[in-house]
Amino acid sequence: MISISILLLIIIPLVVAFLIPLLDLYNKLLRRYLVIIGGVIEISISIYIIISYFSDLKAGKFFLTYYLGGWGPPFGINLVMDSVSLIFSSLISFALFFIIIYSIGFIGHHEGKYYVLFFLILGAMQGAILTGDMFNLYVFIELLTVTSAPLVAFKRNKHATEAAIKYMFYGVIGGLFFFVGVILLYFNIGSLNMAQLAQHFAEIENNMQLTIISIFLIGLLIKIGIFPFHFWLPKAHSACPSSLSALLSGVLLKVYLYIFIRLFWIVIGFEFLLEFNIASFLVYLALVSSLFGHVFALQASDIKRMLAFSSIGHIGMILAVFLLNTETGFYGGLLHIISHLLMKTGLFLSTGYLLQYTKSNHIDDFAGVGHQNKGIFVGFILLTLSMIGMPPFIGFFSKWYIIMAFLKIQHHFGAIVVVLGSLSAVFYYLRFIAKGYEKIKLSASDLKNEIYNRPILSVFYREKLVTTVIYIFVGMIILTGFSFRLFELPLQEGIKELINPQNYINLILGG
Amino acid sequence: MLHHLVFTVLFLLGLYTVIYKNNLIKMVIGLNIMEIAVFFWVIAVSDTGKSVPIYHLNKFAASFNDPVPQALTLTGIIIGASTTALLLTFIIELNKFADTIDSNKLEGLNE
Amino acid sequence: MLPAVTDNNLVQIMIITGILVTLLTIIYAWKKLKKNKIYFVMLTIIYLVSFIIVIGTDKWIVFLGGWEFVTLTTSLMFAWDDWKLVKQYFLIQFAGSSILLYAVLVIINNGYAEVGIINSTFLQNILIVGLATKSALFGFHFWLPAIYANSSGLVNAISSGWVVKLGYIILLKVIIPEQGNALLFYAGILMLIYGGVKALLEVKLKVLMAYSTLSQLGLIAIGIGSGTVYGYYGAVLHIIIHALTKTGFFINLDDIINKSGTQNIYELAARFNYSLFKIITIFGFSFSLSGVVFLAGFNSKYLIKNSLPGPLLLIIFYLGGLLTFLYTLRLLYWLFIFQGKQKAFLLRLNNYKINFSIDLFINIPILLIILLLGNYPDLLNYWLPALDSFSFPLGSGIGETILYLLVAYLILEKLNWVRTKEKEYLEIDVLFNKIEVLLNKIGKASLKFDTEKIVEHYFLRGIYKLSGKTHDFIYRSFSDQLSWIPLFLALLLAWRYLV
Amino acid sequence: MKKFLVGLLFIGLAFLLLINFAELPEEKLITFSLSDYYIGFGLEQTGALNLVTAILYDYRGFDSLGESTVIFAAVSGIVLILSRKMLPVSSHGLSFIVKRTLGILTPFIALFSLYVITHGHLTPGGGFQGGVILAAISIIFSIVYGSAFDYKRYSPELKTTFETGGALVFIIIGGLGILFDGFFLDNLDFLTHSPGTLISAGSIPLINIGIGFKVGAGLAIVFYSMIQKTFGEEF
Repeated sequence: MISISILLLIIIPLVVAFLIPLLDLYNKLLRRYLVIIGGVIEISISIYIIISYFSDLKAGKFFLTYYLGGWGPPFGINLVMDSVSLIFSSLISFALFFIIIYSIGFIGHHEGKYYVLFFLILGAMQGAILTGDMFNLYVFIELLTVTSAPLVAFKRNKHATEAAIKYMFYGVIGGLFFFVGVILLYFNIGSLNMAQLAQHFAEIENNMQLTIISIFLIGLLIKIGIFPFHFWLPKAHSACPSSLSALLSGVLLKVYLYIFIRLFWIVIGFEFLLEFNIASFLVYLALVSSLFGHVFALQASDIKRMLAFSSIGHIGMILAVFLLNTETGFYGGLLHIISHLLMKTGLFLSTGYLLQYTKSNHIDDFAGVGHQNKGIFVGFILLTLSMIGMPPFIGFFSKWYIIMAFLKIQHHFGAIVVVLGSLSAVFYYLRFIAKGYEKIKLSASDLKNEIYNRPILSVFYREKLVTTVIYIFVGMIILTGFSFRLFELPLQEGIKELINPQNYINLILGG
Repeated sequence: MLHHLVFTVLFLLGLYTVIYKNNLIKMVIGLNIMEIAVFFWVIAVSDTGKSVPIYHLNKFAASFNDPVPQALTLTGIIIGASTTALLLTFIIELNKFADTIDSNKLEGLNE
Repeated sequence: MLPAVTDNNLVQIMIITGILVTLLTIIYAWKKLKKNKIYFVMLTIIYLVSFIIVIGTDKWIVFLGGWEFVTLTTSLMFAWDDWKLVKQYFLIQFAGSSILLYAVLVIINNGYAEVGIINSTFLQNILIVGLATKSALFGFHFWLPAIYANSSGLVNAISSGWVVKLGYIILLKVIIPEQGNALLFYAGILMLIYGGVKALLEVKLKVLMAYSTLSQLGLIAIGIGSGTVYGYYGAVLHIIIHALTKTGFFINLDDIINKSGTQNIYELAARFNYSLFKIITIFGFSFSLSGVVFLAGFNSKYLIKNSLPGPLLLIIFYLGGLLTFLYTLRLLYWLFIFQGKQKAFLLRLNNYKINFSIDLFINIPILLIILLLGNYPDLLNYWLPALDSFSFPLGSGIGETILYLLVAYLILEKLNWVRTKEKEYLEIDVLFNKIEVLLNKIGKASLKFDTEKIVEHYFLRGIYKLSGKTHDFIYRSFSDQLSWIPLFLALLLAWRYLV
Repeated sequence: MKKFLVGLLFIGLAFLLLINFAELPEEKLITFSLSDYYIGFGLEQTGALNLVTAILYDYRGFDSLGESTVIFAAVSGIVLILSRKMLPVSSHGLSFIVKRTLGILTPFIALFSLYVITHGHLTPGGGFQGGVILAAISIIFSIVYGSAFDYKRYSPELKTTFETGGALVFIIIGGLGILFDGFFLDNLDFLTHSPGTLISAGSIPLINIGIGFKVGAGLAIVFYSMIQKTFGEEF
């Protein structure tokens, strides 16, 4: 079914980003209205898609496509939205809309450029998710790197700039490997369309298949931040303003996971990973990465760094559970992607707000934060409870299904890693919660020092707006926890697609 | 075979520079060498000894080299240029804060 | 063949008992707490709902979710005493939950999709290990005394009275009465003896009660694990009776401790001029706990005793019973009878202020229930239909009781009513201290363990530094980090030769 | 020791890369591949003589949109990081002779860049390439006349307008495609003359012009951001 709405998901953010500098020349205050309008349009398109194609989704034949330039699938670029993309795309619209609202009260300086890059990231994420063309995917991946790197350096101090440099080095190398992979696919098959590549991948000779898989693996593992390549991640995710950390850690990593899934389940086909015995190796790599993420988080004395390490832990877990290639695995993985997106975004946003009261991100400065703003701190605690997997929050249910998936195929190591992960999460979160509730007495000079040494981003205006956004995320984890079956329909459809990629090929090339 | 060899040597040279040189600018140069190795390789492999993929006004050539890798490389070059510019910007900025571009002296890069 | 308890009946009686016990604690909480009592009551109600869910559900995910909620609410209840306790209790219980989660998922994946009878000893054992921390099974009981020693009797009543029993209730549903479970059985015997000995030597009142709980839980475990319907019924009955007795016990003792300001039973000795009713109450509770005839505890103990197979086990059981008598008598002696060298006259002027509401709403009902159940055990016929067919031989019961009392008295007299020294550290600290010595490279100073700091200290010294070292090992210079890329690339490109 | 290991690793890696890449087949798997289609129908369907341009701006126009967005993003990022407002007056420029020569030369450079931009669909070249030449004018100006000269003449606002304007032109032309032919970035039907003439190939030259100005302005902004000097930090 050809639908222009999926194109608009990509174009609207780009247009907003292009308009902001022009509008800035005229009147800087109008910018915020434009930004909000852009977010509203984006989220309403997502809602429109869900509502108007709900019957299709129910019938199990949800499939939207768009031919750019009017050129049909194998020869032009086409955009595709199936159930998996629908989940990711609408989640991104949702999360980013609220991060935008949060940013309005949070970002103090250089707002114009911030929003430009922010909307470009939004467009690039939607593009990377919706595109059905391999090279186009590469362009969007690079766009993601180029847009997110300046935002990593947004605070413009030594720490942030170093983080950005590290981020860029890893990002560019990863992108380069991805480029080589795409070119190898093209030289072998002679096409760039994902469906056509998927159709013909089996015909390539064996050694070449392995080479292609290796090159793509390097590129994508760097981007996802799996153990031997995770070094850029904690630094980058902790150096930027919290709204950005929420975006990078909460949302962007999932986009790369999506790309991994799309590539290795639909384009390349998982049976090749099994054939070359790479799958089980990758499962263990991802699990070790997860374990390392949690272990590193234990020692982090910087709260944002701790959260970033915890992201490594969770992403490794999700990747491992996907690589099991079972139905329960997909279900648990997809559910945990949803839950981790909501939890991590919320956590970073609330942390960002709480850090306004402190001099630095260090744990010692975190003392007494819980008394400064009780409401937000309770939200923070609820989010961490979800993170460690307490009912009735959604974290419990996704953890349940992930362990279930591991145990169903008797993969005890994986299940133990997940359990240990959540156990160590209790340790490192409790450390900060206890610190936050510590009573501190400030002398007058301390207080003065405290106030004058606050970071530059200390913006207390629009407190209500920021608080509301955080509570929306808290509400979401509770709501989805009670009714995580709401996602049953798209999740089941998505699982069907991942198990049977032939369907995707037929829909694009045959329809 | 030769272009594979050249690609390998250039690519690894670049990778070596990125990893084992301490000067950040040199590391960026290494990155560029890697990129250029890839672009060179793409063009070299796609060159099958036929004509440039441009129709001349009067003579319509019978066979062309594959135009797609060329288009892709063009895109790749521009993206590479953008990333390089951005990296250099960061290094300028870092030099301002740390007064050095030696990655050994920048402890923050290690953590 | 005796008719077995149906699941439905079991669930009903357990929920009724649970609600009763919780209501008693709410009354006490309302009386005792000064600030934020409305929050405590709300928390208790959430706890109530969640344990009803735990007992009633037959879906594993709901069961586990409910249980985590029980954990969360009970740990928050500690906040009225100390935030640190919340942290410790939550950590231990969450670790227990994690093991339980794992065990439950293993069970589900072996085809038992619903909470119900599991027909495999191996899976039963996995579940038992999963429940171990939560139900304070032997070896996993270490948290019980340490936590109880520092918290108020209010939470202890909830925790000891009902929360630790949830695990056994689930085991009642899971284990087939005619088959039993050997692991549970022998763990129960260990708990019975160990808890009894420990309680006998303990000085702190609450820790004493904690070990007493442990030994009584051992009885329940023996009953469930024995594999006879007698034992099964005994366990059900004992859960009910022990829940009521322990709740009442803890509430009364907490009242005494609050008024005197000490937990040491030697210092508490004859501190107050108790009213007669108080004395009767506490004697009643103690005797019910040790299984004196005409009180409810006798019936359940009799049933459990009947379930034992061999003479050796019977002797051990008698020993356990004797230990119970020993520590209860010792407790009563130090609390009410001993007058020794203290300046008793002055101290005895302190009249114990009678707390009518406790007597009226808590003690009288519990005493009544104990007495009724002790003499007319068939009152529970509706739920436990087989109780009718058991006969409780009062004659031998009287004889046994007298024998027990005599022997216990003689032993205690000989031992000078067991005057032991108050331990500086609880055993959990000793355990951690030993680990600390083993890992002495991690910690520099030989710090003295303080119960309040166990978790923090151990976390900071051990895990924190260990993970810090891992971090530093992995995170080397930037170029070393980047070196992983060619290494990994080489690995993947050479994959075809490696695999 | 470490050096030896690293050397071993890289030699091994070279060997492995060579083995793996040497297996690249000569022929593509698909009999009628992407390139066959483009070579076969490219001229007919797009009207552009230069097939690379036809691919870049027509068949795979969305790639180019992404690509120009990458430049836009990089420029925004650089401006964000290096925004210091103060421009150093590097010098008063070079000698009179050089200035005069450049003054004479400039129109020709501009003309050349315009040629490259507008003839993208006929000869090698196009928006990106021409845009770089356009940016070169600005860069040479700042070297020869001193940086303040160019800064005064073409204000940053003007450059920003050009840059975002170019990107918007791309999207607007794409949007017009929806209006006229039903698909985003569809080749517009008007302005099509016989292939080989300047006014041919539908919207390709228009996009080229948009991108040319965008890239020129963007690179000029990048250059000026980088030569700015630090005068304390303001946030």
